[in-house]
Amino acid sequence: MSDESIAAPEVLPPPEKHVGTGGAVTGAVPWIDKSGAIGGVFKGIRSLFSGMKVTVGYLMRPSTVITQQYPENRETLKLPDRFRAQLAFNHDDNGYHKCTMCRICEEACPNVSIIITGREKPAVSKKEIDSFVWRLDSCTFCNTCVIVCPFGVLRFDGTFESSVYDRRLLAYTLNDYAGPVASVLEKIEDPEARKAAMEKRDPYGAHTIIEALAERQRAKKAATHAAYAAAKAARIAKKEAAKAAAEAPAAEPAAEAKDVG
Amino acid sequence: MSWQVKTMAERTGDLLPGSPWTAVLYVLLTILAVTAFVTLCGLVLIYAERKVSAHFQCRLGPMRVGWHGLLQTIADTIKLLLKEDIVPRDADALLHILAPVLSFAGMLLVMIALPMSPSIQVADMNIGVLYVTAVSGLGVLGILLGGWSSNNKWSLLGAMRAGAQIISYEVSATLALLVVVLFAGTLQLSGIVQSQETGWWIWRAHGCGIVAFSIFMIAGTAEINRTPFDLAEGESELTAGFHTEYSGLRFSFFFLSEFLNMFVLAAMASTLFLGGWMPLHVGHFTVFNGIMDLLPPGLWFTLKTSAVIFLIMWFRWTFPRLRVDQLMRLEWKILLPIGFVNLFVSAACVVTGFYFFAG
Amino acid sequence: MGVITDKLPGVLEPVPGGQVLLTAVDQLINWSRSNSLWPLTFGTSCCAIEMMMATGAARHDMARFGAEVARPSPRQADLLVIAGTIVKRMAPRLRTLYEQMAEPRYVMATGSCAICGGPFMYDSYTTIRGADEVIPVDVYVPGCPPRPEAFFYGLLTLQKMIREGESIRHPGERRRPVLAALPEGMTLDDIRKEMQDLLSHDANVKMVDELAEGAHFSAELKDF
Amino acid sequence: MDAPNLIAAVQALQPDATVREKTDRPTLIVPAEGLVALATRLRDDPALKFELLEAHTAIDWIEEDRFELLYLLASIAHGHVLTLSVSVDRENPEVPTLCNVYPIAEWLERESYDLMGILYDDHPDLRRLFLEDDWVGFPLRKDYEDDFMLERPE
Amino acid sequence: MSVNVSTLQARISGESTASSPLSTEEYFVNMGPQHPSTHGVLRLVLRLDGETVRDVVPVLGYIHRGIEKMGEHGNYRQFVHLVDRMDYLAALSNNWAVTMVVEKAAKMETTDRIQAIRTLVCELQRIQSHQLWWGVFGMDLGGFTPFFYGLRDREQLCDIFEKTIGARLTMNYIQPGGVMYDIHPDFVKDVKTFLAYFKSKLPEYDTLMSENVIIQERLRGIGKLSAERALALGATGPVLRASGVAHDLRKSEPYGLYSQVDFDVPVGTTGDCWDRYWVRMEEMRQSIRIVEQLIDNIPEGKTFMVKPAAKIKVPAGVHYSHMETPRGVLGVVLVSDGKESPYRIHCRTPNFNNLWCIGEMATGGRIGDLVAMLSSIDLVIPDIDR
Repeated sequence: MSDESIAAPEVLPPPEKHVGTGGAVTGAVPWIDKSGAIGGVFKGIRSLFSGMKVTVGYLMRPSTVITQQYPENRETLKLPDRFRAQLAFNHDDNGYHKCTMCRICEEACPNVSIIITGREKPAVSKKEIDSFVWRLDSCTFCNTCVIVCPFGVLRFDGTFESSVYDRRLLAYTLNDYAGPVASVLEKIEDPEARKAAMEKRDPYGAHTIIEALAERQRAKKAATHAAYAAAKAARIAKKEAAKAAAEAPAAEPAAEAKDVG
Repeated sequence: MSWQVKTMAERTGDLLPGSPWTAVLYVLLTILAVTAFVTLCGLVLIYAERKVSAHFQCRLGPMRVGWHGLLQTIADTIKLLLKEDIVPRDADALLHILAPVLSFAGMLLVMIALPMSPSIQVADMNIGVLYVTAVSGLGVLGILLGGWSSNNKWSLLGAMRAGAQIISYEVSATLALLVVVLFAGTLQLSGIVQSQETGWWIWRAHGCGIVAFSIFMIAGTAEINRTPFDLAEGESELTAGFHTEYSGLRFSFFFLSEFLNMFVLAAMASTLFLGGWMPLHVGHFTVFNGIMDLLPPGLWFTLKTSAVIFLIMWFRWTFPRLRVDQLMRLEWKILLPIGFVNLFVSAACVVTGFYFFAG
Repeated sequence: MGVITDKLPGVLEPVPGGQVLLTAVDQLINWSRSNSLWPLTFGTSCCAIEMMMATGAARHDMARFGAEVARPSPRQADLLVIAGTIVKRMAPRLRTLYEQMAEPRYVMATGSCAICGGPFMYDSYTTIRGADEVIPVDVYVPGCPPRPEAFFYGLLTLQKMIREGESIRHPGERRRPVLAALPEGMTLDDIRKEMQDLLSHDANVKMVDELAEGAHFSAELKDF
Repeated sequence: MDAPNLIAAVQALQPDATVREKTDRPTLIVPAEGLVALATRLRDDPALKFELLEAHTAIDWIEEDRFELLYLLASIAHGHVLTLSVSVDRENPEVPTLCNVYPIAEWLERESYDLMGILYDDHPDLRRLFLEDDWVGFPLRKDYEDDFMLERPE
Repeated sequence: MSVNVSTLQARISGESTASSPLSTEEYFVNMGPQHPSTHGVLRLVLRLDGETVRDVVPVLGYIHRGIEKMGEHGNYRQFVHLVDRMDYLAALSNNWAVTMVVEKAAKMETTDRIQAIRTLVCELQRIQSHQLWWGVFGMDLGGFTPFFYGLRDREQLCDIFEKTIGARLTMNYIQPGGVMYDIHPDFVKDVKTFLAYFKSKLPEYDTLMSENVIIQERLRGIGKLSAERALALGATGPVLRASGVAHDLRKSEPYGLYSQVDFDVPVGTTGDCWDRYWVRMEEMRQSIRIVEQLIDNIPEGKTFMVKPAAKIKVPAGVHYSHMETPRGVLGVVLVSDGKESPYRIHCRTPNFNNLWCIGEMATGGRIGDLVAMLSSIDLVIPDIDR
């Protein structure tokens, strides 16, 4: 600890005692003493020179340059394993994935960067994935989808080089093929049938799905508007009823009394 | 060894002896030479500043344009020249256009008086020091006009700061110059250089030279608006100060004149205090002086100027900026009294002949 | 000088050999523009910090690209990096900033927020879903925030666009390289590889001269 | 002062204050009328000394047709905390301002006015804080509608 | 009705306070939303008399994204990821603040290992945040080189975070029920290397900035804030401590493993810019102390107590918890109705309150002082606007 540098205390009132704040450092704030004018000036000038010594020290030692020249060092640049820059599907050696379309990741995603569509006519099993759309443009790399996936389908890669000129290109289809999971595929003996169950998917084309989603959203918006209006009307009605009930108590008990009588 | 001073004016006279076209040729050659020099100097200085600052800060600086970024400033220049030129609608168009030209012109005019070597000097006036002081004052006019005409409050603030600052510090700078003028006994720049044949004024004048040099450097740095005195364009305070509204070519004029002013300051400092193109001579030690004379005078000038420029850059990349009132206090309460006392002391030295190799 | 670049094509084109000369001039101008992208010091949120790390940290050092001269005044800047979320209240100011910049000006949208609203895309009552709803964007750099290297990759992509996509013959028109329109059978990796190739071999690569048009793009994609 | 003592002490100052259930800090429900007087005494009473208004926020209980305002007070000197809860009518949400007791309330209340639409009597500078002056509606209310806002698709 | 709704125009065109016969016409200047020293999109309307600042009116909302409204639509995990973007320089502290209130309300258990990791990474991020502040502070005062040195050292911590967490800025690492990953095997070694490195660099920071006469002249006695005013304006963190109030939640209400470590709370005396500067410099040293005590003693145990996909439900009621971020007290008011998403969530952010101190400090100062004051408060604008 370099407490020595701040140890020389001026005479200062101790700070007010506060509950639970033991060991508070008093404000032994160091600064250049200006009381002796000439001495202060020389101290000040010396402080300037010592600052200059620091900077020139770096200039004189080229070994302190720590710049990594990015495009030139692309081959040697190694990112940490956990760095998150690109979502990817885990395909096994045969090229099969394990996504059962349980939609847990889709639900967990904070801003709907994952959109999963199922095949209309599953070839083999009950539910089969058609395309697993991942929006790189809106993804926040929070890693939630990866940790919630019960089957380990997803992983994050460190491939950060994905600048584009058109933002529609940032919607990727992650699965290589549309079709059943690996365990189902492996049960199929016939390689031809296997192939038939798998339909190739290209990384692009996902933006149509996103547009469809936006369309659905607009419809939903209209529905919520209607729901809000209905709720508001109900609230007003309820309130008026309560008001009426409050205004009428004089009449009501009388009527009741009459009934009883 | 005596130095034969030959200016460009005399050379032009040699080319066309007795012809009336001499004047025209002289003007043309001057324009050509100064423009070429200014361009080259600007490019080199900006590149140097970027590289030096980078290495102060543990990084590399321009690397990708040309070998180690050598062509970087050329790319910048072409881009700036071709950029759209905007004059704000509410600006005073005439003054807005005039301001950078004035600022640039002040710096250009100083250039012709600088003695860079016995044979490289455009004009050798017998009132050189006075001329330089007077003409470099034009720069502030450009800055004031630029800030005023932009119709932008930040610009105006920057211009007013610059005006106050430059005019104040000019007093101290001039006092420091006078010390050398006293010792040298001449206002002619080449004369001042030649007066340092037995040693530079910075050490020959006992303490006076060093004090005057320090004052001149501080005041000069303030005059050219560089950190720690860059209040006029202090980025973090005034966006971009007086040139906030300038773009493209006109901005590059301001940009370039800032860097060339640095060169002018360094050249003046080395001419007056460090002997200019005069090699390092110590009194009448002929052997030592002879060894020093092996290097050509032009190289001496370049080396000294570069050293001073490096010093200015070093200031810039180390120190934070002063505040407005501190800046004024530094000038009027500290530098000016010291400057006056220094002037009196050096006058006494001159009268009594109390300095090295006075004979 | 604007006058000269405006007049130059008209003067040179009829002259024999003028076309070649013009192309050479184009190349020189584009070279200088692409290598001198002075950014505006403008950032709204997290991405600004990563942009600062790219410009300011000695490790990354944007000065290598000649782009460290960050100008606080939009008049002097060439590159507007939209680093962070743009909200309704900021949008007119962003537009003003863009309009205050002198031509040629380039815009780079970094990070999810600037591309499409990112984490604030849904349920936020102020966030603009994409800065390109306010000003035209040249390059999108995804990430949240993009790391400095990704930022540099975006800068390289922009440099590529400037070098290949502009000509003083058509001032104000900017052609984007072909990557936006995908030929059939291309995969993500191919694209990335192609992009890296292009960027590593700089100006020697021939770009396909096609403006990526929306209609064309959609037609291509429907074939998949 | 621990929580029961604190509540007893405050209830001595304001007898009609009741304890709010379901909170993890000592919370008292107080009427809007005496709020300023109570806050002043809470701040100035040497035994209580709530010198810091740590946070202030409003909750829209749309089903119960009221806003609940929370004032989170803290005492650094004594190290105890207290929350005041004030309920106001949803149709006419007016409460007295605490600006003169805690200066920071000026801005906390402006935020609350901006996003929730609570009106503070005698506030010196009641205007929108985050949104434009011509914004329609108060976004944090549960019945806020906005054509611009997109909802999360299912 | 006594409720007045005013406008900005009405606010800024106040009475002229210039009384001296030398005073000149006052004028208004807009500082921001795009200005290099407002650190983002803060807008300050300045009433100036020459160089002297007569009044400062902050105008907010240029990055108001409605995080609180969004919180009501998502579940608790999703809200944790949102608050990363609030105070992005201390994303981990923000994560922890929300996590803390959720864990406290839902009575989730944690292990010592989880708490140790959280404490460690938060302290590292405190250093990181102060490094960036130091660099930017230097740049705002006109010295460029500190900026580069500060960021150079910050980059080292970025590397450590990248290895363990996988992100550089928006971490989403501390989550209800644990931390996202266990620490990287290299973590302990890397942190020790960093501490050794950084301790050798801190004296350099002092030489370059703290001991520099220009810095001291510019900061000393500027922007004074008395303890009473600081409390009344709700300032917390270094701003409050510089004014002489030793209020630090790490001491007064210890969370995490702060009760087990030994550290001091630096406190200033006058509350001027220099005190704030010094408090932050000293806090870096204290954070080093905390990390040094913890780094060798990370207990064994689980790092995630519930399944990541498990749904979190918080019992109905109002819950509040707060913690000390590098900038002050971050409190989260969580109102739950027992469902999966909060009924109402409100963040009491430190910068919001600290910002208003600028009006108190700046009046009567110069424009240059204003920049120093803004920088000494260390503002993060999205944290104010949310």
